[in-house]
This record gives sequence, C-alpha cells and structure tokens, in this order.
Amino acid sequence: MSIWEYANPKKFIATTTPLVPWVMGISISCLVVGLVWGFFFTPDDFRQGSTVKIIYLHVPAALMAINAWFMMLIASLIWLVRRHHVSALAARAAAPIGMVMTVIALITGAIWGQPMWGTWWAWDPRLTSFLILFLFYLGYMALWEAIEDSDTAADLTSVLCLVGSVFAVLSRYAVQFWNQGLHQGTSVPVATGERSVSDVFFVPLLVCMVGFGLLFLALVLMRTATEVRARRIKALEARMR
Amino acid sequence: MTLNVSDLTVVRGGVPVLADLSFSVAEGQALVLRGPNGIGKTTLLRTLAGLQPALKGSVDYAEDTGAYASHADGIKGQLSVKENLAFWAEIYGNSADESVYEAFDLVDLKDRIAGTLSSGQKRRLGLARLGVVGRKVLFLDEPTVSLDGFSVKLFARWLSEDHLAKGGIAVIATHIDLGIEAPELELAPFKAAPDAASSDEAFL
Amino acid sequence: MFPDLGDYATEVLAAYGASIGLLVVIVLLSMRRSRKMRAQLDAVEARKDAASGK
Amino acid sequence: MIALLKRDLVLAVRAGGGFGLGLSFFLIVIVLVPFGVGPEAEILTRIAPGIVWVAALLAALLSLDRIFALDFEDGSLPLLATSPLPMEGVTLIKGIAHWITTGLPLTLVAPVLGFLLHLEPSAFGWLLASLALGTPALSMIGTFGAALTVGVRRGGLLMSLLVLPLYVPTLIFGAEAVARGAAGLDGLTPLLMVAVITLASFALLPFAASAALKINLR
Repeated sequence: MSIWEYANPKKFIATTTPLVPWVMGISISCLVVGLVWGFFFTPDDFRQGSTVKIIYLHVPAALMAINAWFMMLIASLIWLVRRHHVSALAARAAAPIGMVMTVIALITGAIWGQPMWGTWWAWDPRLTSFLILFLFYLGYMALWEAIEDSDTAADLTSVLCLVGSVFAVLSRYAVQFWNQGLHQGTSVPVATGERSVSDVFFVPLLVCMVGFGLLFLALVLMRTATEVRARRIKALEARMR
Repeated sequence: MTLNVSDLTVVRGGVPVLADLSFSVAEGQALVLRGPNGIGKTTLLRTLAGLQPALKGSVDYAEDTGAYASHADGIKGQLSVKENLAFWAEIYGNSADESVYEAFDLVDLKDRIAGTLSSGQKRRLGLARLGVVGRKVLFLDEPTVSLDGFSVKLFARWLSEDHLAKGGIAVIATHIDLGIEAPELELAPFKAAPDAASSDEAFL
Repeated sequence: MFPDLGDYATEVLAAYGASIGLLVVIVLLSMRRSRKMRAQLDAVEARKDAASGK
Repeated sequence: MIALLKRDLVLAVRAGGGFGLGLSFFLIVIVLVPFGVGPEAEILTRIAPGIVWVAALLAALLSLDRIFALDFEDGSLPLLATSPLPMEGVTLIKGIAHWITTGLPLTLVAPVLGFLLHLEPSAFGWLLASLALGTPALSMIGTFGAALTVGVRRGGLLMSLLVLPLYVPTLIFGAEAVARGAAGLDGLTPLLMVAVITLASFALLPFAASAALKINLR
C-alpha cells in the first residue's frame, strides 16, 4: 500500500477527515504548553530583558514559513511529475498558512528587534528576506485565483513555485549582501536555527516548534480536504448541467 | 503517408466532448467535419494539430507535416501583405513564391498594409499563409467564414489543385459546401457521455 | 506569578497578542470554510442523487 | 528564429509604442523624483543609483504584457506553436526583442539622465555596465511572467505582482554596483552577480516560459 494510495482524492478525504480534529487538538495543546512554559517559567535574558520571550513565536513561525514554501515546492513537483490532484491542491491549501506564518515571523521579528534597533522596522537582512517571501506567497495565491481551469491553474502555479524558489534563495543572499553594505548585523542573531540557546530556553522552544508544525499539518489537511471537496462540487456540477 | 486516428477522446475544460473517434484520411483526400456548433469541432482540430493533449487514443501522421489554421488567422495589421507572408514563409523555411499570390488573388494587394484590408481579403491572406507554409496535413477550422462566394471558389480550387492533387491531406470543419467531393464525418454520434473518463474523474 | 516584563512589557505582549490573534484567525477561517464547503457538497450530492434517482 | 525577431522589431517600430513607451516612462519617473525628494544635490546624488535602477525596472515592467498579448489575441501564438520553431526559441526571441525595444534604449539614455540626479561622475561607467548586464535579465524574467499570465484577462496587474519579487536580486546587485562606483569603490563583485543572474535567466527561463505558454495554449 504505497503512499500514492492517498493520492486518490476520495480516499484522501476518507482518511484525513477523522484525523484533523486529533492533530489540531494535539497541536493546540503543544502550543499552549510551550507558550505558557516559555512565557511564565523562563528567566529573562540578561541582555535583552523580557523581549527574549518573543523567541517562542518568532523562531517556530519563521521555520514554518520556510518549510511551508518548501512543502509547496515538493507538492508542485509531485503534481507536475505524477499528476496527483491532491498534491496540487495541498500546495494551494498550504499557501495561505505559509503566508500567515511569514506575517507572524515579520511582526514578531520587528517587535523583537525594536529595542535594539530603536525603530519599529529595520531592514535587517533576515527580516527583509521574509518580506520578500511574503510577496512570493501573495503572487502564488493570486495566480491560483486568476485562472478558472483547475488543471491549468495547478500547472502554472507549479511552474511559478519552481522558478520562485530559485529566486527566493537568490534574494536571500542578495539581501544578505545588500545589508552588509549599510550597517552591521544585529548583535543577537535573529535567524532561525543559528541560535545558540541555553537549554532553559530550548525545551519550551522545541515544544513550540512541534506545536507550530502540527498546527500547520492540521490546517493543511483541513484546507486540502476543502479544496478537494470544492473541486468535486465543480466536477459534479459540470456533469449535471 | 496517411493520417489515422484511433479511438480518440478529446477534452475541453476538463470535460470530454468527443469520444471513441476513429477515422483515417489517405493522401490526396480531404475530410469535412460536420456537426452542430459546440459539438467539439475546434477542440478536435486543435487536438489533431497537437495544440492540446488528447485524453485517450492516438493521432498519427508524419512528423512535422501538420499545420493548423483557425478563423483567428494571425495576420499582423501593421505589416504589409507581402511582409506577413514572407514572415510565415521564413518561419517554415520556404519562400513565398508568386503562385500563392495568384491562387488567392492577392497580387495587387501585395504592398497594402494588412490593417487596411477588408475582412474577406484578410481571410484570403490568412488562407494564403497555408499555401506558403507548404505543409502536407492541414487542419482547418471554419476557413471560409466571412468569405464571399468568389473567394470560396478560389480557396476550393487551391485546395483541390495545389494541395490535394500534390498528395496533401486536409481535415476541414465548415458549414459551407466547398464544392469539392470529400467524405463527410458527422460528429454528433461521437458526443461523449458527460461522465466519461476525464481529468475530473478522480473527483467523481 | 505574572512575570515582571520590565520596560518591554508592551512589546512582548503586542508580539504575543498579534501572533496568537493571527493564528486564531487562520484556524477559524479554515474551519468555517471547511464546514461551508461540506454543506455545499452534501447539497450538490443530494441534488445529484435526486436527479439520477428520479 | 531570426524572422520572428525581425518581425517583432518591425512591429515595435511600426506600432510606435515599442521604443517610445519605455523610454518616456523612464524619463518621467526620473524627472518626478526631484519633485518628490527636493532639489538638494547631495540627497539626489546619494539616491541616484537606486532611482535610476528602479525607474529602469518599472519601465521594463510596463511593456511586458504586450509581449504575448497581441500574438495571443490575433491567433499567432497557436500558429507559432505548431510551426517548426521550438517554443523555447519563441520565448527566447521574445525576451531578446523586448530587451532591444526597452532594455537597450534605457541603458543608453540612463547616463544622460544621471546628470539630472547629480550622479557622481565616477558612477557613470558602472551605471552603464550594470544596466547593460542587468536589463536583459529584466526582459527574460518579464517574458516568463508574461507567459504565465497570457491567458488571464487584465493579467497586467497580476503579472507585476509575480514579476517584481523576481526582480529583487537584479535590482539589489545592480544598484549596489552603481552605488559603490559612486562612492569611488570597486563595484566589480555586484556587477559580476548581475551578470550571473542574467546568464542564468537566459539559460533557464525560456524553458519555464515555454512550458507556461504551452499550458496556456491548451
């Protein structure tokens, strides 16, 4: 029973519909535990004071924003190669969630950096690359909406996702290069993963990451099922006319 | 060198329109497609020309010998008649020789800017493109739309004498009688059942 | 027990408020759309069965 | 393929819109900037490299949707698709034709407009080099965007939303090369990056654009 078994839309709905509430429940409890733990029971950072508590939102959200686009890239490739409708619809379902994660990463990153940079928005290379990623999400979703025929839309958005990914990575380094020229990087590396975090902060952070990951999964499963149902409605109506 | 089609199913917007089509057209033969509007003549011709993939079945004719022409004849208004034809000739690696202009009575319009032509003349220029392209298998979608009687005869003569006589093949969707004896294919019986196999099938 | 957030209280709370708010919004929107689509699908399927059942 | 290039250039000249449109827009944007920012020389000097590049980028963007739209409406696109010309060749030629009608004139006129913005004399060489190397990428990326949205009614706005984020790397490296030139530093590294992006675009994007076109022609 290979994984492609789930590519069949009807089977996908049948298997995921009961799952979604569970995954959602677990993810929300993870989030609550992680955030409460991080917010109430961890000491302040000696240099940054209490703003370090924003780490529990910023790092997981930033991680999910990038993983969401990566997942969409894989789903687009699967659609182009194996023509499984579910993967194309999963890519479409993941985009708004990825965008929300990017917005969260942007807001928390800006607020977190505010005390150090003294301004509400500093063109820090990392934050700026998330701003560019946000634009990519916007363009991707707009293209889906603009095209009526589902298969054509799936194909075109997949091509855009492939090309977009190359340029997203390119922009990531261009922004890195561009900001070196203006002013020195931040004292505390805000980027995902590079943080050398003492373990008292790390465990709640890990819990939050799991929470965000599961939330993303739950939302994608739910929205993909919705896209599959929408497509089924369209197909049925086309037949009944 | 013949065109044969075996149990072809063509799709428009994810919904199959024609199914289990099988026919073949020998050299020097034409085939006229008949059927009510919206039956799928254009979709069929586009699939035969390779512009869109067929859902099922196969279309085979010699590689690189097909040409498609629809009522949107790709004429550039700003270019002159000669420039338009010379362009298409160069694209297909031929040269626009005089005989084509005579065949479509365009000799005196050679240097006229295409934009200033009447719709009938413009249609003749669109058809003249087929003469210049020099392709053996033609897929023509309503070629004689907005053509006056005289031009229709011109086109029919070119088709039978310059194209079919030289071993060409043509599949034409038209309502007007072209005055050439050619087998007709009524498409109505091949209308696809609505829930026949299609890309939506996975969702049904 | 409420941690002393020092002089960055507003920033931290703003960040938490905004983020959790956005998460709640996306979850609720997704659930609402899912419910609406399910109802619509049931209606269409009912119509289809009625049509073919007749 | 050359026939297609010749035809497109003749069409651009005959239609008149081709050359003039991009250039006049480029000029207007640059003339507008001092009205917005104020006439002080030192401000203009500092922002001149960025402004010229952003203006070039917008001017290229403006004439993108005409690349395929005209051929799509009058039916030439399906005819080209069934011609012996490979679709990748068609998209490549369209990109080059767009560059010749918009990118090239921009590059030649830009230094002249540099005076309006009090651009540092040392930057003029870098400006010319960075635009000459960068505008082809703008055209090729733009051709890809045009191919994506050719089937969409009023797809111009959508295309800008898709294409502008893709322009960011070229813009950053291009403007940086000129800024370094203006500051008397050596702008070679960003200039090389601009060249790399352009080469990569011409190597890869024709395939992506032709795939998008074939999908839209279905």
